[in-house]
Amino acid sequence: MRRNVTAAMIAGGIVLMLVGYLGAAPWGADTVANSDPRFSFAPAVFVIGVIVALSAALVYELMPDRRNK
Amino acid sequence: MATQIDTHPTALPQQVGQLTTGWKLAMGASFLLLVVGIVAFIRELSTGMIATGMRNVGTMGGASWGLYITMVVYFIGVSFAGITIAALVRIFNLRQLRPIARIAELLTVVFLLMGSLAIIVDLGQPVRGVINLFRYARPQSPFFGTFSLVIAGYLAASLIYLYLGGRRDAAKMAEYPSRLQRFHRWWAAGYSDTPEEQARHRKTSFWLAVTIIPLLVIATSTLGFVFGLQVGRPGWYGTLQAPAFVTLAGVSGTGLIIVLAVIVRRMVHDKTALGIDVFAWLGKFLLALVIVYLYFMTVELLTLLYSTPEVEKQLSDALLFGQYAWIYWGSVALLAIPAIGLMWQALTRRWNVGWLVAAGIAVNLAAIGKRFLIVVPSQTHGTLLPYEVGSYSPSWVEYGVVLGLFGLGALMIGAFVKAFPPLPLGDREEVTADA
Amino acid sequence: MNEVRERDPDLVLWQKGRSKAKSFYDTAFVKAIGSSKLGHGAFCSDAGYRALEYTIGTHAVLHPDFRFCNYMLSWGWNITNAGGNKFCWLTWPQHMVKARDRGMKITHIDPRLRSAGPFADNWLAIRPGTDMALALALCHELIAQDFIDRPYLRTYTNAPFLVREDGTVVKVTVGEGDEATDVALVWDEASGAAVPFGEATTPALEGSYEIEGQAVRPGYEVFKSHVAESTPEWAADITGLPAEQIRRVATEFGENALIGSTLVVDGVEVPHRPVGIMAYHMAQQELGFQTARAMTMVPMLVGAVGAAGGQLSDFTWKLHKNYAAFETIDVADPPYDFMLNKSKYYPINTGNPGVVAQVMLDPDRYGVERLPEVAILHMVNPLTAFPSQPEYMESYKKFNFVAVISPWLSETADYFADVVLPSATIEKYEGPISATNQYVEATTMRIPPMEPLFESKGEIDIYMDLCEAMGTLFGEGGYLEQVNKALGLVDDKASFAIPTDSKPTVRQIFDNWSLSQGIDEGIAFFEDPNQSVFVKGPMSPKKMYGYAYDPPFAGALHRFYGESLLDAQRQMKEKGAEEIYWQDYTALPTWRPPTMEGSPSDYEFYLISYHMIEHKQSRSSFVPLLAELAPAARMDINPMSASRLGIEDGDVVTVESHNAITGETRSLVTTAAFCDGLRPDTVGVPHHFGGWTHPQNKGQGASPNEIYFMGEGYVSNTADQAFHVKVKISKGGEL
Amino acid sequence: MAKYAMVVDLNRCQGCRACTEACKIENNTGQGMFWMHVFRFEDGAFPETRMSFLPRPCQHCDNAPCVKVCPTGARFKREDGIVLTDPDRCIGCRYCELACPYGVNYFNWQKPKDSQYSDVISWDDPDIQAITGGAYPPYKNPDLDKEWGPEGRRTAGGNHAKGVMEKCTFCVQRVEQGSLPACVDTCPVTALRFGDISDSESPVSRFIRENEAWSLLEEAGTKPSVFYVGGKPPSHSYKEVERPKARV
Repeated sequence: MRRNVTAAMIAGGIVLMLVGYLGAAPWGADTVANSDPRFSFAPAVFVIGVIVALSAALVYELMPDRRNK
Repeated sequence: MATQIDTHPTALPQQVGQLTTGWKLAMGASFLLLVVGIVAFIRELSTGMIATGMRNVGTMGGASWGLYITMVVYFIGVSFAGITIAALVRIFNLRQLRPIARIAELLTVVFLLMGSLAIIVDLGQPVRGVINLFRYARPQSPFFGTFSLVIAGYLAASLIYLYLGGRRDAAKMAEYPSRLQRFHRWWAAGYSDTPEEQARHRKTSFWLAVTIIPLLVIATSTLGFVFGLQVGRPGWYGTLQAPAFVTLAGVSGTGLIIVLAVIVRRMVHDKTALGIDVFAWLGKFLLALVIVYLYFMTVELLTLLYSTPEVEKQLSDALLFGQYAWIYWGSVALLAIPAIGLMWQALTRRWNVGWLVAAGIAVNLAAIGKRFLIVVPSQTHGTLLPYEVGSYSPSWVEYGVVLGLFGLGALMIGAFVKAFPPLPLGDREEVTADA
Repeated sequence: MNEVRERDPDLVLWQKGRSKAKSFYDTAFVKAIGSSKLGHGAFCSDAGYRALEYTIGTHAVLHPDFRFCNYMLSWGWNITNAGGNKFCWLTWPQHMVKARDRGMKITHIDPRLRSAGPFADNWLAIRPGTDMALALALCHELIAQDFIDRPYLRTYTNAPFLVREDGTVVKVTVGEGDEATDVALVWDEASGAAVPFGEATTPALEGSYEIEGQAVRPGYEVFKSHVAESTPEWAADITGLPAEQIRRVATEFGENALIGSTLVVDGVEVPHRPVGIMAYHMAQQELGFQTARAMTMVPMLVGAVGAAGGQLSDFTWKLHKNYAAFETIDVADPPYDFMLNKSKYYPINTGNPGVVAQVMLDPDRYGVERLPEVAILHMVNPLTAFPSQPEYMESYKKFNFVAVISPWLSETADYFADVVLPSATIEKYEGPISATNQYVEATTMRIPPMEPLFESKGEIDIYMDLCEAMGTLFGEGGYLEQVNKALGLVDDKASFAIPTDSKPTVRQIFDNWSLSQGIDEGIAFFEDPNQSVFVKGPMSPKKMYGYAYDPPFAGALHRFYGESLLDAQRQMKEKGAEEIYWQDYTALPTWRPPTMEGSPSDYEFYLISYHMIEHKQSRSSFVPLLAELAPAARMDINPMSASRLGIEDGDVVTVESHNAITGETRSLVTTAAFCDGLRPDTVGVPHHFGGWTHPQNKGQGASPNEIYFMGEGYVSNTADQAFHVKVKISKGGEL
Repeated sequence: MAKYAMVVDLNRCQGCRACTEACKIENNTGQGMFWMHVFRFEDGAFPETRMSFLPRPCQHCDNAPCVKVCPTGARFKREDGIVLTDPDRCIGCRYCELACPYGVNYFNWQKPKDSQYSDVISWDDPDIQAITGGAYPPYKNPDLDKEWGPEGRRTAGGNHAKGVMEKCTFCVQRVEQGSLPACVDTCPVTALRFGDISDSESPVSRFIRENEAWSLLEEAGTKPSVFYVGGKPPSHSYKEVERPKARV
């Protein structure tokens, strides 16, 4: 249970990072389109992704054992 | 749950919770600095950044990035070294360095917060700055790395590492009845030092350390790229910026860890807590980094002097002989002298803590000087079009705000060491009922 | 004002600075109240005007025919900062760049490079005050290399006139009774005898002959021996220029002149001499009058005057009345009027406010009895805009009443004015303003973009109110009648005249005038932004080129040899004038070191002043946007000279001038500015600052007019101000 | 879609700075802000000294360092070639100014009211108020606050709010209404030309083709849209003289 929750969070974090990064302003020529993000607050999503991926470690440690619940 | 211990009031270890007069004095002074900083910042907000000494590059002959950006790079540099050492301790299992791990992590978190605040005070539109970065930040800009990886990602990583690393001691502290008991219990979050928990902690801290090191190198390099990628600014444009940033960050960070470690050692009145071997290791680590950085400086100097185009010549003249010469040679001296001192101690294996503190402070001053020399001269003396040479000197507002940031940092560190033991409550000091 | 006018209208002094439009409303006011009139020409370039009026009869100085000119001497022309000959409109720079696009070469003669900037193909960094020596050396070389247009000299100048040893011209009376006129004799090479000028087929230019036992020589021959020693080497150590450079410029000038060639312009064949000089404000120096004459002789020798591509002066060849007046200059006896007109001091007199100030301080010395008691100063600021500030401060105190008409509180108004009549800057009707660009005749009008600010009014309204108050507005000889006369609304155009019994609006005056010019919409034409410029049409070659004018050069015989000047000198000596006054009245331009060279050697620098493009005289230095571009006064100095004196760029320096005659010294304090494009023995200070009436003036520094001198040794023989003085530079001083 | 470029004919430029003034009036730029600046250079010692003038607008580069580094996309380049700043998104980090090799960016260090030459004119003076009705600067150009371009952003400089960047906009508000930039319009000797460089027959394209046109700091790889004809690129031996009062 602990293992796959952590794995899920890491994967989720990475996905969020990818979505955030690709959602932000695209690389390419200096044009009006490339100066705006594809969707608003995309960088926020990227940052959340990084935090989620890292806090997987928190979850991994802090998950209470099934035994003494 | 841990066995109930009797309620006889015993002093918490490592002076936690005891507000000694020395501590109160330091905190009072820091608070004063913070007030100065806030007053200066309000002045800057109301009249605009004309209150600072910064002016536009080019026709206005000023520098648009000054003391604030210098301090941003310095703070983030120091924070980089902290967590790196903590991570190295974990990865290479340097048992004798375990005592300073938490100090290093603490340093990272505090200086990272000071660094991000320094960026915000430098913005023309501070409030809109934070919102727009989350909303519109563009990956093409080197700031994206600084904003997302350095501030957000790296801050999260160090907080998590500090929190998890401290749960075991928090559990011990939670046994003491004190005003902080609920805080300690929250921090321990049910840690009961069972073998599985210990194994699980070892695994997480290992994997965390393994991810933190590359994250840090990338983050600080992007900070280096903020300057290194600018073709339009002679003196900035160069491949050496990123590695030089990382090295000087290590130098300044290690220096401050030594200083903080000595303060903590005196604070807990226990010379044995941090053995001389810890300082020896730090001293050697610092020496290695300083030598690497001096090597980088010589490389940079030779490239500048050999057969430079006009603009770089104008810049190097200003750096070596002109307006900024005293900072340049001052910084070099503040790096070289400690290096010699450390070399002497390393060879004779007689490490003197007082000398190490002096070296620590010296390299940090050199770091601030060198950061200033990277940021400012390229603006006042590095215009590709032949504008007149400019000048920049920080105004009281800038000094006030920077002092305020230091005050804030000191307050945070002071508060932490009184709420939580800076040194690990390891097996050596068995916690018994009657302490 | 009326109380003085009853006694003697001349004692009312009306003084005008520079304004843009045809000054019909000024002269009308002066005539209406009968006051005496004083302009600003003596500080502008009137020494050049007098020289050209005397020599070829035009009321102007020198400018080339840019359309065809290939080689121009930009002689002191501040190309990138100021206007050129005749007026300061923008058309000069446009002509110049179009000509350069066509390949015209520019030789820039000026102690400062800044005035030509990148347009100087060849820079002659001449020492200030030595232009005549260069001109004479150029003439010497043109003669030596035989770049001489003999047909022009023979037919259109008095070069062939036979001159006795004593400098007088041999004349004989022709015709009887009242048509009897004295005609000069010339030597007719065809008949080998001396004949009156008109009758000779090929008048001799060279050689020496004998008439009634007296040795005589043609004027040209006299000039040839006059400049025999003026070699480039001789001029080199006077002007500080390399001899080779002078010789090369003379050769280039001669070769480019294409002597003998012709060009068909709009169907009219005209001699083609594509060389010319642009010179204007540089005429204001102690030897200004004779220097301008010597400079005019350079194009005259190659026959370029009035030729296609050649040397023009005015926009047409209409003769100025001074041309005839200067044929015989008669010097009167004291008492003189307070401008010393026709006096033994200045027989040819431009009317210099500085001289008036000197006379008011010491009338007996100059034989003057009646001094002006009342002054109306219109748009003029003597205290900062004219040299020798101390004299004005003292002399203008003698006025019982001073009224100032000015848009700004000028320093003069602040110091003297009993009444200030605020006038509008541009929120007024003003005109008619010539919009010609030398090739097209056009007129335009200033149309008010908004109502005048605060209580200010347009000048014409002010004049009408003043005349009404003084009772000289209506009726015969009144202001309105003078306006009708000045605008030509008389005789056949009388139907457009303004009724002289009721007070019109200014718009009405210009409406009538526009209708009289055949513009049906009247003033509305000028008010319509899409039209606003009334183009009469291209200037015909017949009006532009002297040769093609009917009769050629309007019948004027160009005075190569100035006999009447020599005669004036004789009269001045007889009447006891000192040498300082008569020494420059010579038939041919004769070099002498300027008086300022008499100052002690520690006054080692020449001080010149110059115009900056950002400002207009002393009336714009407080405009924040302009003061931002050109913030303050400075003293340009060559870094080599500065380092010799231990002066760094931006240091505060004291500039002390010395009067070579009176020994008086004056000083100003400003900041030094390194300037490589400047002669090492010369320093320059712009003349726009030194004001004190506006907060922006604070810290802008001094005006060179505080340390220039007026009076003897610092005015030309035609009472035109010299903007040269020797100065000493020392570090330090209180800004 | 036009692609705008400017050509400066240094054979004609008199260094008179009328373009600088026209720009300041059209865009109400504050003290010390020179969207268009004209260098006056001296080079070499007497008597071999040479002088040259160099008008320096924003170069509106095709490979614009300022657009690359802007963290929030406030500085962007449009299809018609004009590089603009959106004052509503700019956070005032001034990074564009330091990335630009030409030094054409200006930061609003103070409030608009203080930057409008208020060290000399007190806009609150009752006499002045009576005429200006309290507006400062009284000659405020209403176009500056409007939104421009298909992207509909206030890119004509807005009211120079405190804490944001600004620079030459090729007078986007004029160009979009079919007239020329203020500097081009006002040059007394037509030294400045402006037009569509993507149309090979436009006067600008032809003029560049017929003369050896060069650009400033080509080695920096910014591919500027401003071309110079005549004269030569300035070197560091050039000394700038007659600098304006540029420090605020």
